Amino acid sequence: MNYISPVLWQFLQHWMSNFPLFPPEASKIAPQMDALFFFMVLVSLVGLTIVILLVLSFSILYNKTRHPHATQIEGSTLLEATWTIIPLGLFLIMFVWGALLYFRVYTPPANAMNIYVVGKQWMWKVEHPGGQHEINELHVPEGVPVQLTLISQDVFHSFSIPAFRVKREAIPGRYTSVWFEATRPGTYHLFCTQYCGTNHSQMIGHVVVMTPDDYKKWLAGSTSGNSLAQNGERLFASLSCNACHNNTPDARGPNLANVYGSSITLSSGERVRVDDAFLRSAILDPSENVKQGFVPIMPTYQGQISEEGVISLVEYIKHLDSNYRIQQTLNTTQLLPSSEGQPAPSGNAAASGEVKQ
Amino acid sequence: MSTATIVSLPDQSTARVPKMNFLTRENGLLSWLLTGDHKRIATLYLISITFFFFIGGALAGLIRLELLTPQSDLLAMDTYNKVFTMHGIIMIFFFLVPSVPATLGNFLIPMMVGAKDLALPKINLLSWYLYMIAGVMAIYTMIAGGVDTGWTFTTPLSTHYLNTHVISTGLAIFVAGFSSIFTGLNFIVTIHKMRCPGMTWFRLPLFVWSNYAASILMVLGTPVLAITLVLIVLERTVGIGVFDPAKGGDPLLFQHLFWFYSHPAVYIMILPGMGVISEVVSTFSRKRVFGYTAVAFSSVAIAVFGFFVWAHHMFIMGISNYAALVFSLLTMLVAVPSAIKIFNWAFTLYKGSITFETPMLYAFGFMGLFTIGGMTGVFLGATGTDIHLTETYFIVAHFHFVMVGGMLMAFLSGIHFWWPKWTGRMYPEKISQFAAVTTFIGFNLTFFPQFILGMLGMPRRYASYPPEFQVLNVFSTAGATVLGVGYLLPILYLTWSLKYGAVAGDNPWQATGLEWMTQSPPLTENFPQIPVMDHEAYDYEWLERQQQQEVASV
Amino acid sequence: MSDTTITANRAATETESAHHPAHPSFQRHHFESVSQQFDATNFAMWLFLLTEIMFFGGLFTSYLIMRNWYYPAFVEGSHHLSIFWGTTNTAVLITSSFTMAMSVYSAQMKQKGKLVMYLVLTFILGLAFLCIKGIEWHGEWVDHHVPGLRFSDADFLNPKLDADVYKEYHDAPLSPEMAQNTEEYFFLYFAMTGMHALHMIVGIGLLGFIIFRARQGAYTSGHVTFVENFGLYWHFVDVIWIFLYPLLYLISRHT
Amino acid sequence: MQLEQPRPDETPGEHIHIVSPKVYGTIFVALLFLTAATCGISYVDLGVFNAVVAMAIACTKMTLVVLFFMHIKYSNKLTKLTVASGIFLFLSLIGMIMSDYISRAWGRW
Repeated sequence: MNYISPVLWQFLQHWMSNFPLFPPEASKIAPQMDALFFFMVLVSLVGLTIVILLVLSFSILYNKTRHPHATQIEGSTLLEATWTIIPLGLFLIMFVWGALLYFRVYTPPANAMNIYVVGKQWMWKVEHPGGQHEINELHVPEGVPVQLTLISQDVFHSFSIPAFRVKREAIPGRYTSVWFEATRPGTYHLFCTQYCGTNHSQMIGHVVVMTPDDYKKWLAGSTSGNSLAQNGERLFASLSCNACHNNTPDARGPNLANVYGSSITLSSGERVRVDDAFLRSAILDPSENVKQGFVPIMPTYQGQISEEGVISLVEYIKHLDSNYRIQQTLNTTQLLPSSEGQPAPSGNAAASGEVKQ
Repeated sequence: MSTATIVSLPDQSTARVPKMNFLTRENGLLSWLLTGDHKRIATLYLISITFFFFIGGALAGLIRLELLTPQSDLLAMDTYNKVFTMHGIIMIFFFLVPSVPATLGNFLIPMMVGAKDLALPKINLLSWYLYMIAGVMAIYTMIAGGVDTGWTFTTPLSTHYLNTHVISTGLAIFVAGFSSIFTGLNFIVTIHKMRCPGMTWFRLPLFVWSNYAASILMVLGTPVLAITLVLIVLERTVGIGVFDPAKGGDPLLFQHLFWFYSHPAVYIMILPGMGVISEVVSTFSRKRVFGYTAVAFSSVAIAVFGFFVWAHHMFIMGISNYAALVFSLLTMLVAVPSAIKIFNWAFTLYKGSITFETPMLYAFGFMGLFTIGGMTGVFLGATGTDIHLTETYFIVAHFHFVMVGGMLMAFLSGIHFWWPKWTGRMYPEKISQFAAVTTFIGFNLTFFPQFILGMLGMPRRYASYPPEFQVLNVFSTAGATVLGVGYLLPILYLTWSLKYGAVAGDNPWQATGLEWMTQSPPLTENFPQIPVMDHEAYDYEWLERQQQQEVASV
Repeated sequence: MSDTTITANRAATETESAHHPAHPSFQRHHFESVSQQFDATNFAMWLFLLTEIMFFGGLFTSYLIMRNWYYPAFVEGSHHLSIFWGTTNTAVLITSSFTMAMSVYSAQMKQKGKLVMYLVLTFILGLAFLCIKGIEWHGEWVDHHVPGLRFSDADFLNPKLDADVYKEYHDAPLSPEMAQNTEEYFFLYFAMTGMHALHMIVGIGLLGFIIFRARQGAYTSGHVTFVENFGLYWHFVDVIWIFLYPLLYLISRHT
Repeated sequence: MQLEQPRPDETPGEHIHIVSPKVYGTIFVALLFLTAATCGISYVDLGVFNAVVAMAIACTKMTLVVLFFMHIKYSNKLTKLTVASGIFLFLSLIGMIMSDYISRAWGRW
C-alpha cells in the first residue's frame, strides 16, 4: 500500500469496513418479516443458480467447437409443466406467507396504545394520548404494542420505520393505521418514503425505543400539561358541542358516552361501527352521518379544526365513559402505562379555543 | 471463450452494399419526413430514441453524482427532484416504451410476417410525429424550468402543491401515449391481416408474438393514462376536483387509474425485449426455441394477467386488505410466465451449437439480470414483504434490473443483432463484445448495492440520506460511471461502422427469419416478391438445405 | 387461422405485384388485394374504438365512484339538467346514426346522390346536436353550474331559488357538504359531455371532408372502406351518448 | 385511372354483408322507442331498480347499435372477439376498482 497515503488508507479502511448491510431487527414483526425475506432470497438464489448453471454448462458443453451440429429439439411438455408448477407453488407459498404478515402488520391488537401521527410538508407531528407533542421524533416504550393512527394534512406521506419493518401511507382525509411492538431499546430511523415535494428527503426523524422505566420518565418530563383527551374536552367546550351533545332528555344531538366501539344506525338506515374514522367524518361531514332519530342540524367543522384538533376531539369522545360535565377531569394516567407523571388538570379549561401545537 | 463463430461475411474484396435499398431509394430531407416506409420510420425512431436515451442517461448521471455524498450539495433539493422526475419521464415514455417496438418492431415486423409494409403506413408516420411533438414538449418543460412531481404524478401533490410545469409534461405524455397507441394498433393489424401465404400463427417468429402481446397492452392500457392526465391537467387549469380530497375527490382513484396503465406499461417495456432474446438465443445456438408454443403463449399470458395486477403498487396506500389479497395473488400468477420463458431460453442452448457473438453476450446478460429483476419483483408482489421494501431503493433496484438490465440489454442485443440487416455493415466484433461485458459489470455494480440500501430502508427520491448509507451509494455511483462507458461505446463504433464496417451480406448470422432472406439493407418494399413461408420458424435444417441448393446451383 | 383472409396466393406468384393494372386506384400499394385492405382498415378502426372505450372507461369509473359517494348531490344536480334538451339530443344523435348507416348502405349500393344526401343529413344532425349541447351549457353557465369557472351551490342549499326545477321536483335543501359535492357531479357532467362533444367535433370535421370526396364520387366506385370506418366511429360516439344520457340526465327523475 | 364499374354485387370484399335499409329502419325505430321508454321509466319510483332498468335499456340500445349499425352481427370472429375483449376490459377496470372501494368497508379497515 505504498501508493496510497497511510492516512487515506486508514480512512478508507475504516470507512469500508463500517457500513451496515442489514437493518436492525427492533420489533416483534421484524424477525417474522425477515424470515420470509430470507426465504425469498433463498428461492431467488436457488433459481438464479439453476439458470446460471444451465446457461454455463450448456455454453461449455455445446459450444460450436465442441458441438458443431445442433440437435433440433421441439420442447418437452414434462419440463414445461415442471417449471410452471414449481415456481407457481413457490410463489403461492410466498403469497400466503406474505398475506399473513400483511394482515398482522395492519391489524392492531385490541390492547395497543394509540399514538396519532399527522404528516404535513415536511414534518411528522406526533400526538401522544398523554398530551405530549413531538415533531420528527417518536418515543415508544419497549414491549408494548403501539398503534399509530396516521393522517396527512396535505399530500401523501409514508411513515416508515425500517428497523421495525413497518410502513404506512398517511393519506389526506382518511385515517390509516399500523402497529408494532418494539423489542430493542435504541434510536432508529424514521423516514417519509412517499415522495411529497421539495424537502421530501428532510422529512426524516428518529424513533426512540425506551425501556418502560425510561419511557415513564420521558412521559413525565415532556408533557404539555394536558392530555390529548383534555385538549379535546376543551375544544369540545369551546366549539359548544355540549350545547347539543349533552345527554339531557331533550338533547338535539346523540349522547356520546360509550359511543366509541359501538354500532349505530344512521338516518340512511345503514349500520356503522363507531371508530376513529367514523368520528372524524361525523365531525367534518356531519349531515352525512346523522344518527337515526336525530335532525341534521349540526354544522360542518370542515376547515375550522386542524387535524390535530380533530384528533383530540376523537380522543376525547373515545374515552367518554360517563356523563358530560364541562371541567370533567379525565384520569389521563390510565391511558399511560404508569400512573406517574400525572399532569395537573388545567384550571381554565374552557379558556383557550384551539389546541396548542 | 471459443473462437468459433457463425458469422459468414461475403468476400470483402468484391462485396458491395446493394446500391438500391430503402436508405438510398429517395434522397432529401422531405423524402424522410414524408416517408411511409416502415424501415425509414424505424430509422427516424432509432435516432430520436437514442437522443432521448442520452438525455435521460445524463440526468441519471446527475442523480448518481448527487448521491455520492449524503448531503444535498451538488444539486439543490428542488433541482434534484426535477432531475429524477425528468429522468423517469424521459426514460419511460420517450425511451423504454417505444424502444424495441418502435425501432426494431417497426423495422422487422412487416419483414418477419412477409409483408411490404405495416398495414397503416401513414398512421405509422403520424405516430413518429406525435412522438416528436411530445418530445419537444418534454424538452420545453425542461428548459422552461422542469417539473418535480416524480413520474408517478401523485395527487394531490401534482395538482395542488407544486408550481412547476405539470401541465406541459402531462400533455407531453398524453401525446406520447397516442404515439404508442398508434404503433401498437398498427402492429396488431399487421400481424393479423398482413401475413404472407403460409405464415400461420405458429410459424411467426417469437419476436412477433411478444410484440403482439405488448401491442395489446399499448392499445388497451394507454388511453386510461391519457384520460387520467387530462383530468390532472383540468384540475390544475380549471380547478375541478376528482382527485382532490379537499373538494370531495379521491386521490386513491388517481392511483388506481394511473397504475391501470403504468403497471401494464412495464410489460409493454419488457415483452418486446423478451422477443429479441428469443430470436438471438435461437440464432446463436442454431436451434429452434425450446418449447416454442409455451414461449408464445407465455407472452400472451403476461399481457392478459398484466392488466389485473396494478393495485400491487398501492398495498400500503390504504386500499382494502381484501383487494390487496386478490391483486397479490394475481401478481404471483403473472410472475410464472416469465419464469417459463427464462427456462425455455436456457434449454434452447441444450444440444445447440453455441457461439458467443455480441448479441448473444447481451442476451446472456439479460437472462441473468432479468432473473434477478423478476425474482425481486416477487418480493414486492407478496403483500408482507412489500410493506418493508416498497418505496425504498429496493424497488428502484428491482425495476432497474428489469428495465435496464432486462430491456436495455435486450434492446442493445437486438440493435447489434439486426444492425447488419439495417445498414448492410458489420460493427467491429471485439470492441462490441467488450462493450457488452462492460455494461454487464457496470450494471451490477450500480444496481446491486441498491438492493442492500433498500433492505436497509433508504427511501427512494431522497436528495440527502443518512451518512451510514454512503459507502453503498459510492459503489453505485462508481458502477454508473462504468455503465456510462458501456453505453457510449456502441454509439461510437456503430456510427463508425456505417462507413467503415465490413459489408455484411444478406444473412451474416445464418439466421432463419424472413427478414434475413432479403438483401441488407432491404428494398423499400422489403422483398422482390411476396415470400411464401414453407417451413417452420427457426428451421435451421431448412436453411442448410437451402444453402446447399444454392451452392449446387452455382 | 380461419379468421384472417389471406387472399394473396395469387399475388404471390406475380412478379410485379406492386402496381398491377388490375388493382383499383384506391388500393394502397402495400396491400395485396382490396379485400385485405378493407379487412385491415376495418380491424384497425375497431382497435381504435377499443382505445376509445378505455379512454371513456376512466371517466365512467370516476363517475361511478363519485355517484356512489355523493348520490343525493348527483340526484339534485341532474334535476338541474334539462330533460327536454337531453332527450331531444338523444333522438337527434340516434337519427344521425341512422342516416349514417344509410350512407354506408348508399355507398355500398354505389348511389352517389343518396350517399351525399345522407351524409349531409348526418352532418346537419351532428351540428344540431352540438348546438343543443351549446344551449344547455350556456344554461349551466347562466345558472352558475360550471365547476371551477363559475360555480355556486346556492341552488342546492336553497332549491327554491330555481323555481322551475323546484316546481317539478320539490328538492329538499342539501346539507352544505353535500351541496359542495354537486360540483363533483357537474365536473363529471362537463368532462363527459365535453369529451363526447370533442369527439363529435372531430367527427363533423371528418364528415365535411367525406362529403367533399363523396361529391367527387370517391366512395361510390366500390371503395366503401372509409365511409364504413367513419360510420363505426360515428356509431361509437352515439353509443357513448346512449350511456351518458341515463347516467347524467335520468339519475332520479321521480319524486 | 377509372376502371370498369364493378356492380354492387361484386363488391371487392365479397364477405361484406350489406344490411338492408329495412333492418336499419327497424333498429332506428326501436332505438327511439327505447329512448322514450328509458325517459318515461325514470319518472316512476322503482328504488334501486331505476338505475338497473336505465342501464339495462342503455345496454340493449348499445347492443342494437353495435350489432346492426356497426355490422357486428355480420362480422368475422376476430372483430367480434375484439369488441368482446374491449367490453370485458372496460368492465374489469370498473369492476376491480369498485371491488377495492366496496371491500374497504368490510372488517376493520
